[in-house]
Amino acid sequence: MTSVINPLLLVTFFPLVGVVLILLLGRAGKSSVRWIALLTSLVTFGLSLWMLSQFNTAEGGIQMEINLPWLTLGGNTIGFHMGVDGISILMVLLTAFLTPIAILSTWKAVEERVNGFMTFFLLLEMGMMGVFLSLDMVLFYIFWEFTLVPMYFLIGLWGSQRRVYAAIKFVLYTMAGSLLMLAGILWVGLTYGGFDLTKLTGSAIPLTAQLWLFGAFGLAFAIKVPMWPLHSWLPDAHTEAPTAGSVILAGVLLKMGAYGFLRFNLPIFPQATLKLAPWMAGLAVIGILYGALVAFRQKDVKRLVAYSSISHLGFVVLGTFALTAQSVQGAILQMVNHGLSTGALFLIVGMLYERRHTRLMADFGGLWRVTPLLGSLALLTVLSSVGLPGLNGFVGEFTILLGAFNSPFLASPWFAAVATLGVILAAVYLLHMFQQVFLGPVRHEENEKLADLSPREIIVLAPILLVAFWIGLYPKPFFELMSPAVEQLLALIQTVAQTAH
Amino acid sequence: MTPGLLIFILLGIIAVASAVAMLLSRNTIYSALFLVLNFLSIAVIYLVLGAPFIALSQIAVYAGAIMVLVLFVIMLLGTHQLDPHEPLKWQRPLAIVLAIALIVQGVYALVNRYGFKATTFAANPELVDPQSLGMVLFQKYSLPFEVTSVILLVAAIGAVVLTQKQKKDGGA
Amino acid sequence: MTLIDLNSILPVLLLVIWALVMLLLDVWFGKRVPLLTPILAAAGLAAALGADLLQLGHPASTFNGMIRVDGFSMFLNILFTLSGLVAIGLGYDYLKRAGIREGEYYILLLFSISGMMLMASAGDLIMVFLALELLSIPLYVMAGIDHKRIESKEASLKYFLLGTMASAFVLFGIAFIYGAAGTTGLYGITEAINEGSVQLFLLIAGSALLLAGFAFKVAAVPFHSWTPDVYHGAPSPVTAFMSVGAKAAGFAALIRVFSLDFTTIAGELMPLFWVLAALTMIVGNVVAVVQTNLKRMLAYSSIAHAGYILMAFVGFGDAAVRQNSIASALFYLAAYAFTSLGAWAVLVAVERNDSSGNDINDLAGLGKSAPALAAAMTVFMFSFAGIPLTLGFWGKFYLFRTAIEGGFIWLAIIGLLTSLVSAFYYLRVVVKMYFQPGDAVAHKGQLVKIIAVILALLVIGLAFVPALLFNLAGAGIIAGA
Amino acid sequence: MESAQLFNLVPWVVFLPVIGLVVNILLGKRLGETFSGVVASLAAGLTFVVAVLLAIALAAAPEAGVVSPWEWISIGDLSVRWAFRVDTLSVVMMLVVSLVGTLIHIYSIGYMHNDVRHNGDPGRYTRFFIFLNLFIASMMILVSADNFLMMFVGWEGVGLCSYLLIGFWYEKGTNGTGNAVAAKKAFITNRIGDFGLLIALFLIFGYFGSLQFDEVFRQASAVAAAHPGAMLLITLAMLLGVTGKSAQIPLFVWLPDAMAGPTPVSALIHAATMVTAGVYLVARSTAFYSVVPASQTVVMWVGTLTALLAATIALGQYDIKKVLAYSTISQLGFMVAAVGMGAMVAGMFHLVTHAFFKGLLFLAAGSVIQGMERGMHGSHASSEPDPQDMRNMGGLRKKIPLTFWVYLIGGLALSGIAPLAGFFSKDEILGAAYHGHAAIFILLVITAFLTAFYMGRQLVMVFFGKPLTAAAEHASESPRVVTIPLIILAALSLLGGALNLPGVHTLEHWLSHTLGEGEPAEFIWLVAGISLLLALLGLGAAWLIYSRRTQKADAEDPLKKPLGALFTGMERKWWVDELYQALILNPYKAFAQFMAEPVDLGVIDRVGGGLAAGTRALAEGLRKLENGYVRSYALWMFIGLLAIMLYLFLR
Amino acid sequence: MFPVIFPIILAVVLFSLGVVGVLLRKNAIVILMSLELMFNAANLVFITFANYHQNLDGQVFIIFVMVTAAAEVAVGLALIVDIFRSKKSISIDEMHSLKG
Repeated sequence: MTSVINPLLLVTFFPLVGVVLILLLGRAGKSSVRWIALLTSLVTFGLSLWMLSQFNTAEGGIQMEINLPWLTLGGNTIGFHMGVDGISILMVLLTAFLTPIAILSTWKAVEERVNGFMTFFLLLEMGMMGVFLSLDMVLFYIFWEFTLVPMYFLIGLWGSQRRVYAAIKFVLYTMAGSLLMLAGILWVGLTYGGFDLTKLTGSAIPLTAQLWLFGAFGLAFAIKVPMWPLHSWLPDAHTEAPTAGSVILAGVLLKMGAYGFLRFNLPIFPQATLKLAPWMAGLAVIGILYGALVAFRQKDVKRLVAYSSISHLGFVVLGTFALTAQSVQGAILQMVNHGLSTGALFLIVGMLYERRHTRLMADFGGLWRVTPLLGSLALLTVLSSVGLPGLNGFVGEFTILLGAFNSPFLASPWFAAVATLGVILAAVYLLHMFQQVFLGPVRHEENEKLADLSPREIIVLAPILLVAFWIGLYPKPFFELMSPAVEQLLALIQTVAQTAH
Repeated sequence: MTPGLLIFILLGIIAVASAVAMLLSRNTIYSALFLVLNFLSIAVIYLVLGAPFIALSQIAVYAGAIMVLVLFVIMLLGTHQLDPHEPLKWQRPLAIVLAIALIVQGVYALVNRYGFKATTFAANPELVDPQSLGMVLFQKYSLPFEVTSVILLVAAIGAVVLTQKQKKDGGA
Repeated sequence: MTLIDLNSILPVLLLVIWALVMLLLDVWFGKRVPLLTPILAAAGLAAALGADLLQLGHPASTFNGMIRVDGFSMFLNILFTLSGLVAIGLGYDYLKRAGIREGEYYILLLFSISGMMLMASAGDLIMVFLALELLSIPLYVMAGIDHKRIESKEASLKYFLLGTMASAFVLFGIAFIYGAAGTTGLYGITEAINEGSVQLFLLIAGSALLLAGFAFKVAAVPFHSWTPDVYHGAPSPVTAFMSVGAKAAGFAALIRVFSLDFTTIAGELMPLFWVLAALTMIVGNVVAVVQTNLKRMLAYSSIAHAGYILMAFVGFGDAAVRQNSIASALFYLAAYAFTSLGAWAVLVAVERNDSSGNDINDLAGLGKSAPALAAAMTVFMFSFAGIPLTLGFWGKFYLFRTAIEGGFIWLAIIGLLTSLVSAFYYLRVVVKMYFQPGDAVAHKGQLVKIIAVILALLVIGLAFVPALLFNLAGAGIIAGA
Repeated sequence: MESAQLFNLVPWVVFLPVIGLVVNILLGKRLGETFSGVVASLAAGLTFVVAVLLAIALAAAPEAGVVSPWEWISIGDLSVRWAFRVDTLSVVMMLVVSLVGTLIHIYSIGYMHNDVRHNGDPGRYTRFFIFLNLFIASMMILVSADNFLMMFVGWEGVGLCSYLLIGFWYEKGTNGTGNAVAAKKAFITNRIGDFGLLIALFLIFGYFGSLQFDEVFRQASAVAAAHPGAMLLITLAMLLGVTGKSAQIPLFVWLPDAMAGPTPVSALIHAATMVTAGVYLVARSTAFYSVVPASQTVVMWVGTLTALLAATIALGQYDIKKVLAYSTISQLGFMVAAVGMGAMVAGMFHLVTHAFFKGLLFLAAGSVIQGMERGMHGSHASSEPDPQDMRNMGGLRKKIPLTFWVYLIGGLALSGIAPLAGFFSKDEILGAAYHGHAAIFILLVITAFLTAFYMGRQLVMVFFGKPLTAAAEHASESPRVVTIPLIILAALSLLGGALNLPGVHTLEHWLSHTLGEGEPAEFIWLVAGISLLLALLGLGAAWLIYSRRTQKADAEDPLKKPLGALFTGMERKWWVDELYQALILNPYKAFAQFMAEPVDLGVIDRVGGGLAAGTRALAEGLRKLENGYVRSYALWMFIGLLAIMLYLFLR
Repeated sequence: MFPVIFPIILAVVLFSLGVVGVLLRKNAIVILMSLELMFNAANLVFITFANYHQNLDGQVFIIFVMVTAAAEVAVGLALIVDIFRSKKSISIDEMHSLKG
């Protein structure tokens, strides 16, 4: 199906239309630039829905594949190879869903160099789409690294006080991993049959090589996710990034790491995956508890949310490496969930910051009375993040833990049992946060007169919360989307596990 | 021991001694003159090794033209005694040790891995002949020859550019 | 000497004759017609480029094997002429501002390029040596062409003394190789090796000395010490040219000689290259981190880039890898050339008339005051750092690919980690330009700006169709290697 | 109507309150207090109607029915549906929840009208009813669930409502954050319990491959035979959940603090319904516990010890609601002990009667408190006395007679005075203990005595003697919307024992369809006699001691002197909170701090920075080599050359 | 008639001495002369091997070397003179302002 009107191509590159328009009409004023960006991202979202309508849920393999020859290098072809399957389609939808929301959230927050901001934002969207849709390792790497550039500028130009430090730290940490991944990509591509992912899956790579390669790829993804103890870029990047940047960073960029595990480590290095799964799960569990512990002691709301990401993504990694149907599907759903919940949390922190120009919890208190609507929506968001049943977070966490608890590959229920403690700790730090900000008496005079949510802000938060309820109450369509692909993946792992014994 | 070898050893000693002397002389003029002596002794070795034309060129070009130029510049700039203080602490011992190391390992390797089997030849009339040298130079090596001329030209231009006084008008 | 012979060195011939003509014209009219020499020089280079393009697809061996025209030489010649053109453009703006005599600059530039071209197509060690001198001597002079600044003289002196010493190494090495094979023809030596009539020890000794000499030219550690000082002291357009031309020429010699003549002893040489590449990548990138002067920073970065190219070349002994080694080195040289010339162009644009203003802090605020230049510089920095959608990414990609193909995974990992270090200082430039307030001003000279923007567009544009350059580099075959 | 069709109504027990809360969210603010209260009460009332209809249907055809409209989570072999279960057990719970809930809704219409004004934010009125409806919905999910996961949804949902309602006046309490902290404490303590429940769920799925009740219970004995350890783990992990929700040792500490919520909340959530969810869970899981005697013993002991411990603490409290709270814990201990002994019906029976009389007591206490508050406003006292402190009351019998009478009924029912509801249900538990659990029996009898004593103490302190403060002096009776539910509940407390009268065993038979046919508890005259005697003794002793107490508000408790340190222990709740603070909370905080500062910022964050600093240091070192001297550079070149040579020649 | 190795050893020694001169002497002119010494050492090797191989290529090479050496010297001296004019010194240690 190599026609030009391939939905994947459109979804990936439509943001460029907005970029071009902004560059052409850049001088037309801030609001027109904003509208161009918003409409572009909405159309992209529409396109992603079109893609969804074309998607055949019953099929586990790659769909809407497009494979154009790009170049040949020393005997290896590097193709412009894209495709979507049940795993990536959710990520694409998440990206397309969050981007317009994030753009809308900047209406008031970004006043300087709006056209630059929007340009980078749309470029970022393109890069993320490319990451999720690429099926050629080199193409994947290009998109992967490319996302660094707009994010670097978004943090560095529109961030808060320590933005430069955070921007550089973000880029260097991520590059540290991705450069090793490049070495891994080259090694795989040269030694084991080219850069085309679809042709690599299940190929027989000796175990030692698999372990090394798992390490090379895994490091890149682990930094991106981020897994303990490679996380220290995240609090700074999250804290210093502008709200929309944090939303996308938490909502989508971190998922690239988790997605990478599913797309590369599991299918290409199955033996190594089986061997290292307990170790990865162990690190994930440490991350869950560690993130929760550290989040509890933060004074800055945004930092707290950032550390909560470490904890939440720990669940995703645990689920991924538990390698059972429930845990992996739960992990994928949890990626979406985290994108929604943490994205919304960042939006709320951003709204607080816009009102008070501080993020220290000590500067707030009692806001629920002053801004009841904001308080209520914040509570819902917190609850979704805590994993309250009926909301999205629970479905993901429960399936992950259930799968991990009974995973034959982790061979011990202790991982999940200890990870379940994270459920308690999440309540500890998130309710602590909610209490510090929204409960108690109003202690600062400045807070007495804060405005409640504007209609625009409601429009920003409402879709996220609606989807949160949807997933919490009726996650079936989501599971149905990914189920064949995950089954296919796990069948592969299963075969490998059986031949190993 | 052949006479050739005898002469070679003698000249070799002179060459090394004059090189050492050049290095050690405080006075630049002496250094220059020791270098001339060194060049001359090497020229004689060329002769021994059956390259009379090159020996002559050596004397004329090197010992003659180049060294005169050097001496000329020395005269122009004056023979200042430079401060003998060595600002680089490890430079002197290191340089000497390393040079000795280079010599020792070079000689050791040469002796061990190259050995004494290969010997020089007596002068071959055909090879001594400047005419045949000229033939090679202008046939096989015509292009390099042309290139050297360009190099000389460039050097001349360069020397002029470097030494010419700064423009009074100081540029645009 | 036949017409084919002359045709084979037509670009060089054109340049030399053109330079001579210009020498005369400059003396007669130079003062009265200000644009004369640069335009003439550019025309000469354009003609040389045309001549070079004419040679495409016509490999030849001429002048009794002294000259070897092949894909390799043609690729490099294009690179040399392009960097020469850029150097003219930069010089045109800069020299007048800095009060440097212009005429000789262009003339020396043309001579140097002719030396580089000879280097690229040298078929005999004697040509290698003479080309080395022909390209170096004008550079020595050009480094010291700024009479007003003693730093320029210092750079010139340092470059001259150390360069001459390196030449002595090369010469001594050639002497040993001659002793080993009885000939200095690159292909003659190969034949002699194949016949087995070679003193292997002498060959090894010679290769060691040549390696040291060429390592100096490409600025590989520990033969790199001259680079920062010379790049710093020399006038910026000269440095721009030097950083690309001289390095490419050094690699031209290194690659051609080693891949033709020393493949039999590659086993012995491989660890040396390995260490050399590793050291170069590490030292270059690490020391660049603490540089605050942009010229010095770029100097160290150029050292580091030499290390990357060396890394790909470590596996030159393996016949299966060699072709990719050469092609990836060529490709990288091209990518590096565009990027480096562009970066230096930006530097020229912000440098003040007294040659100050190249501290990194002097870039602060450039993003506001000169958005086009700042954007271009950002592209160059990303390209240097090897971030995708720049040519630099494909360059590094190809190099690392070759290194891994050759089995040097750890070396590749060293390279990757050091390029992480490099990302730090490249990004710092971007930080300065955009993230920090300041009053950086760029000069009005439009030409430099245009050059920078064109190069930036090339760096990005070619990244989408890298196949164009890949194919060209892949065709850069050294006959017989 | 066919009973099967009536079963299809069961989702409405959840939908109706949800509709109520949605209506209130959308319109409540605009249409005013009465509208909000009526809508919410109507929603709750209709739920009760549905529950009654279900009960009627069940009475006709007692077989359990499942209404399973939607699939929820289905991955691999995990398949969970949104499925509502109608059986005798769940319908009992539904009836209790909706009945008591409806009454409390109605009560709240009046109570909250005053409360929001007393606390200075009338705008929060609607929110209260939204939360109450949400609670009913969650509780209904809990009791009507057909699988463990859906039950867990309700389980956590009621926890959330508890959180929201405890923290309803989130800007009040100690330091202004006391209520918010109490709410958080409740939620987190409950989460600790939920942790256990989650682990139990994982284990159940692991060993049974399903979470559906019938499916799981069917296999219980088989699995218990194959994996006895697993069953033990499952039941113990579940017990952790029970201790959290039903406030048993060791997780009971949140319930007294939960009294920070408005009084109707204390009545509904923290006395009548939510806290009994643990009992319901154990009853629901009879199949599990009956095959693991070891954990039955554990459950029994946990319940008994909790009952005793809480009763002793209740003895030393002065806050009217705190006494009731500890009493609740104690009574829950009775129920848990009962289900631990396998006397499921006794436990459920006590659950129902307790819902009536403890709901009544709390609501009446609310009426007392508001009476005091009105008294405070009326007297314009300079310093506001705590309207909940019993030491500030006294003599209210005359001021608020109706409240006094209903309070008396509740108190007597709780004390176990025949023939009130509490007597029968407590007696059944004691009777069960009497058979073969001697130690438990003795402890429970002591607890029963203590119960009567502290209730007597409370009645005397609050209603008898002379008013000790101006507030008590001016206290006035509550409006009718408040008192009518009190009267209804009082009637239920009076007559509730009829549900399972000895010999008739209505409830026993009813529940046997779900819990299995058991031996109906026989009525043991000896046990009944002892318990009644002790109850009377307790009340009498309290009267003797407290009616003669010095009539001063700040007087020492008369028990303080004779009991000494023992009483201080009761007064200070045996220092359990302090113990937890020292053993868990402070170490956790310190550990978190240790992780956040020295570890995260100090070590992990420094690794990157350290590498950068290392690189920088290396760079500074290397750049020193670039010293500007050309001879030095030459030396480096020479060293390089020599190194190359040495390697090539000497290798 | 003597072993080829002898003149080569001599060349190695002279080359090393040349290097030592560059490393030790501060006088720019002496350094220049030391460099010439190194070139000469190379020339000696060429002559020796030209003799050994009995061909003329080595001798031709020397002619080119001499010319380039002359060119180098010319440029070098010009540079030294130029620097002397501003620095009034021919000590190369004076020139170390560029470093780091």
